[in-house]
Amino acid sequence: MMSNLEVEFSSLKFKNPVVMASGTFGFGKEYCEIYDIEKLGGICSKGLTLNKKNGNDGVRIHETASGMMNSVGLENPGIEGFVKNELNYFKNLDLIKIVNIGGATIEDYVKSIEIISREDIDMIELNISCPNVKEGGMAFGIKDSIAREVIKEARNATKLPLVVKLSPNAEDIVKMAVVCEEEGADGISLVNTFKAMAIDIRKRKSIFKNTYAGLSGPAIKPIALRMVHEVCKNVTIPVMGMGGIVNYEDAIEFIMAGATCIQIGTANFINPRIGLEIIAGIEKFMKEENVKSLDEIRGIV
Amino acid sequence: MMSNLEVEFSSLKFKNPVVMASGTFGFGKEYCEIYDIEKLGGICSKGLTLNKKNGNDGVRIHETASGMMNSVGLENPGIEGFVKNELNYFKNLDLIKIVNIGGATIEDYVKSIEIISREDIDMIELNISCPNVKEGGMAFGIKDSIAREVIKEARNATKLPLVVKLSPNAEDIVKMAVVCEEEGADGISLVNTFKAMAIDIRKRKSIFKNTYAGLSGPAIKPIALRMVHEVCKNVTIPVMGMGGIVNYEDAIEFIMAGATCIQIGTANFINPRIGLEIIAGIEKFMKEENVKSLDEIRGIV
Amino acid sequence: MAKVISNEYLGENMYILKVSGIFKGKMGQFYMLRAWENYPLLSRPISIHDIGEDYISFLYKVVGKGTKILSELKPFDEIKLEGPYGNGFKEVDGKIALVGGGIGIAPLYLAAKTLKNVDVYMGFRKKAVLEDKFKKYSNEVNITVGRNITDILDVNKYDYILTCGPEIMMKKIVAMAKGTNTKVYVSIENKMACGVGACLVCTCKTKQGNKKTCKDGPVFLGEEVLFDE
Amino acid sequence: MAKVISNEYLGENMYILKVSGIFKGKMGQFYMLRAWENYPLLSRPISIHDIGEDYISFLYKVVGKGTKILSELKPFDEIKLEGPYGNGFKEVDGKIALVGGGIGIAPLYLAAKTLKNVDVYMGFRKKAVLEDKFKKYSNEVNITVGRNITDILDVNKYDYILTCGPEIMMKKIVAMAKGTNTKVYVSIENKMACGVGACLVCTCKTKQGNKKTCKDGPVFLGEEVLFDE
Ligand SMILES: Cc1cc2nc3c(=O)[nH]c(=O)nc-3n(C[C@H](O)[C@H](O)[C@H](O)COP(=O)(O)OP(=O)(O)OC[C@H]3O[C@@H](n4cnc5c(N)ncnc54)[C@H](O)[C@@H]3O)c2cc1C
Ligand SMILES: Cc1cc2nc3c(=O)[nH]c(=O)nc-3n(C[C@H](O)[C@H](O)[C@H](O)COP(=O)(O)OP(=O)(O)OC[C@H]3O[C@@H](n4cnc5c(N)ncnc54)[C@H](O)[C@@H]3O)c2cc1C
Ligand SMILES: Cc1cc2nc3c(=O)[nH]c(=O)nc-3n(C[C@H](O)[C@H](O)[C@H](O)COP(=O)(O)O)c2cc1C
Ligand SMILES: Cc1cc2nc3c(=O)[nH]c(=O)nc-3n(C[C@H](O)[C@H](O)[C@H](O)COP(=O)(O)O)c2cc1C
Ligand code: FES
Ligand code: FES
Repeated sequence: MMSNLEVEFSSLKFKNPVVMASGTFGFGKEYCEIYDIEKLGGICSKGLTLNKKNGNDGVRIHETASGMMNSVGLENPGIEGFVKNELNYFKNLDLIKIVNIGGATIEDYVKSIEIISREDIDMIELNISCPNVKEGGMAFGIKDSIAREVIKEARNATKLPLVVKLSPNAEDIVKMAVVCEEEGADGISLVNTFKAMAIDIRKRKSIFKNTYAGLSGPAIKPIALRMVHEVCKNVTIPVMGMGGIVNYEDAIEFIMAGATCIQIGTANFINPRIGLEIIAGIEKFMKEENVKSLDEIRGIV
Repeated sequence: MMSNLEVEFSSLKFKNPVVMASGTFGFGKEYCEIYDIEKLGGICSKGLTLNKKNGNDGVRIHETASGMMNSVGLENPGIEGFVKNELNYFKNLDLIKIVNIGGATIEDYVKSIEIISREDIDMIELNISCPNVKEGGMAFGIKDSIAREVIKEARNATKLPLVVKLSPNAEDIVKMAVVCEEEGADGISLVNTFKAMAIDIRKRKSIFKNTYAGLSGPAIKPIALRMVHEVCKNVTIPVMGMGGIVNYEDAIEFIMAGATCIQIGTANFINPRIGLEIIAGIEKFMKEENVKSLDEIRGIV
Repeated sequence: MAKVISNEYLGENMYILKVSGIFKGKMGQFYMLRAWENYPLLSRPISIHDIGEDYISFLYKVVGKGTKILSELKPFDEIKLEGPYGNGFKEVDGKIALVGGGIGIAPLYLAAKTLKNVDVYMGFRKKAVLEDKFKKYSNEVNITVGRNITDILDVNKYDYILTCGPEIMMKKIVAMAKGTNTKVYVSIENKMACGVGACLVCTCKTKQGNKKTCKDGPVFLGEEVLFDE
Repeated sequence: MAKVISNEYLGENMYILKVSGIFKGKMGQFYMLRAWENYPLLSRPISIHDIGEDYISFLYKVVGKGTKILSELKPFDEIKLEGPYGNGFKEVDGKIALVGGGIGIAPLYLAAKTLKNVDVYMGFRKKAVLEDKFKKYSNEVNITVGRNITDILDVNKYDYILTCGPEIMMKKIVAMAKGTNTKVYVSIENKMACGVGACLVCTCKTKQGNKKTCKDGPVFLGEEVLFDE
């Protein structure tokens, strides 16, 4: 029975808890050529900003021990570009459709959210890891006082379910989550990538033009899982957990730590069909362990 | 010429920048049976507390993707036990001898430091990742205001060179480093292990009795390197960089990020002779790249 | 999961890996190869070197961890292939030169086989490989060893040049063809993650804006590409 | 770096790996094995199964990543061995039983060879292995399949029992020997990192306080060990 994989996240019903993470799955189209992506619980779009962005110059990817660093720099067609060229396909997918929104100022965030809220999508994921231009580049995702402002405004700007995506670079991840709950977010997703560095010792230069880049993949899983666990113990709104999930065992760990949905990012690059395999694995685990609904094991640890 | 590997760290001269990290090398005795450890630049003792500690119950180690988690819980013979049974061997080693001190209260730290300062060792490494009992278990290593107190007292308690070892779980690692400098520390070492989690999904329990444990090894290297880089750009006192170094290339990355010495922890478990291999590798690199002294490349990125 | 038929060493750190199975793909397209579990993390993009009814083959050079593991494969070992990805070379018509530098010759063999009657130019550092193999499908095979292949190439002789190799070589050829009627197609090598156009890490800058090397490429019209510096 | 001589499959996921070279070591000691670069991170502790002038051998069971890689080793492949580590079994004298459960029989073969005139007890889940090999160096070999080996062991018949296997089995034997004159030595399996006594992750709790399984053990006097729960 597929049905026992269903989960409720705020007002939304997911077929299963498996959601594809922002920035690793485009707008779904590419993977659609490889398998039936409507079997998934949901997908998060590539991060969109108010205006089109060309992203970062120089190397954009570097492999590390069980991880990868990326410095895509939010290349995206902009909200309008998305609505014009991508939305038609995206909105007709039979799964939960989440649009990930980035921005450098509160005004940008609010405008983006207003535009996208008119469209036929299911949820907004607010990525607060982007730099806050006003505060001199300090990311919204670091200090909870700064995050509070943007969450408040975002909340006011939409009636759609709103999930705030936390950065693991936050000074206090639990405090940050509590702020999200206080400001009326419908859920939280975490973690985004870790600020990291790699140096080309022969060239005596950072691998990345921006000096630092974001680390993802199995390497970060133990830290991400801890953060998800801490957050889940301290808020009542539902959580989407992610960070280094590559198999169903990892997914179950996040669910036992308290996550309602799990997101898969980097693992898509290891195996484009990983989403299906993880869904099948969760189902198998539930049968073996006689778990009728994920509610039975969610947050059990 | 071995001589060009020499580095000055505060008032101390290291034969070479390679130091064995606390908790991964005991007090040196065990590895001495395997190779001539006096070829190393220095060693940090296992973390010592005022009183003997038996450490944590349950599983103490868990392997992760390119990393390991440990929950040793500072098992150690106590300062007095160390002085009585280990010091005689330790102090006669011909390399820089660093004693790592942990504690749960400022009083414990200060007493430990006073006792060890009477002995013939070269430097103290103050591990501030331990829980602060007074503040309800919040680690000294998280908030800079709390760290400041313990560093101030520790500084007053000894004339020995004092290095403060930072936790990567600090809310603001740069601020923390600046506080160390302001309070008169002679140097900084970073990073300690990352707070992390693993779950046994069949038992539906955390692998570790203490729920969380410390992540080390290659998995964390990109984040550790970023933190070392950020810190080195913001203080003038010397830095010992560590976190996932497993080969000379990694070591050079940390030096180019600004570290004066580098520490090797988990890599000792991959290859007990790793210290020598990294020293040889650094020497080879310097020859190939025509680097006469590490001063030429330190902090070049 | 597919099975290795053979993995032949050619010298100069180059190997030809032959894999058994029915595969799709045309000249200039590539597969993501993976002959390991989770380490290294990413799969490796390798061009189709040759393809037949019941096999596909890859010509690769050992440069790091992934290609090292490939080089240790033995007959009957398993390997995962995802693809074919990318646009591949256009089926052009006219006087055609294929120009490869080093391991850049990899995709040109299937191009020669497909297009026929081509002139082949191959530049090597130390030792030439596969000369005879290429002869079978081409009018002439010109080789330089230790010298730039561009030294012996007269772009004006051709309507089309399809090239793959070091960026500096391809850039040079594009420059040489500037102002002539010769159209140059270059096959770009960039690090990849997804291989399918979803992650945007493989950007190739062009006059038309950012393109995805994996999806819009790896073959681009040379004059469109904004090479580094 | 040492070279593999052979890697023989015994059934029940068990293999004997023979490695060429001049090695030290006595019964009950172990080596840290590594036949991979950096993944998985840690080396794996495996007891000496047998040792001769120009070889050493290990009996192991495939349970996860590391032992899986070991099982894929072929003759002439390279492997790194660090050791011998640990204290090993004491050279006791008198009536001796060696009791192994499952893969716990691994270190007992060298013990039989060293001590001679021992009685061997081996318990297996589904299928017995190495019965004949053990017979060569023992008075009798007693085997259970699918049943607890402790069911057929009379501890009172022996001055010494050396045992290795599931903790529950060793605990039972220690309990059976309580109040008798029989001394039981148990070989403890704990996860290890350094293997040399430096990192304190392999703690075995004993009446004398924390001991390091790798350095003070893996062999302990049974009555000293504080088993879990
Ligand atoms: C579309 C495409 C087709 C290719 N076709 C072939 C082919 O037919 N034969 C062949 O031998 N190689 C080909 N390559 C290059 C090949 O993908 C890389 O050599 C390989 O990924 C290196 O992996 P590694 O693990 O051995 O090296 P690593 O250990 O990852 O790195 C070793 C060195 O190679 C560089 N490198 C790593 N990945 C790439 C990459 N994707 N592109 C360029 N440089 C890289 C690194 O920067 C480093 O300097 C192709 C690349 C692309 C993008
Ligand atoms: C002193 C000593 C001697 C040993 N001698 C032998 C021997 O002769 N033959 C043999 O087959 N095995 C022996 N073992 C056990 C062997 O070390 C483990 O089976 C092996 O490390 C598992 O590695 P893996 O990568 O295959 O499994 P993993 O993928 O790491 O884990 C698979 C399962 O094995 C468990 N496990 C992992 N490491 C250990 C460990 N060190 N001890 C116990 N359980 C573990 C894990 O918890 C997990 O349940 C010995 C262990 C010790 C401590
Ligand atoms: C190439 C790449 C691009 C990403 N782009 C975005 C993005 O646009 N918005 C966002 O919120 N997260 C982005 N992320 C972060 C992922 O959604 C995810 O949070 C992170 O990678 C951790 O999960 P993983 O370890 O499963 O990949 C990106 C990650 C990668 C690897
Ligand atoms: C088993 C183990 C025990 C450790 N014990 C201590 C300790 O007592 N005091 C301390 O300051 N750091 C301790 N550490 C942290 C290391 O010194 C080092 O900071 C950390 O492991 C990161 O470096 P690495 O990735 O090279 O191991 C320990 C680490 C490990 C793996
Ligand atoms: S590799 Fe992902 S877009 Fe090209
Ligand atoms: S494994 Fe390190 S002390 Fe035993």
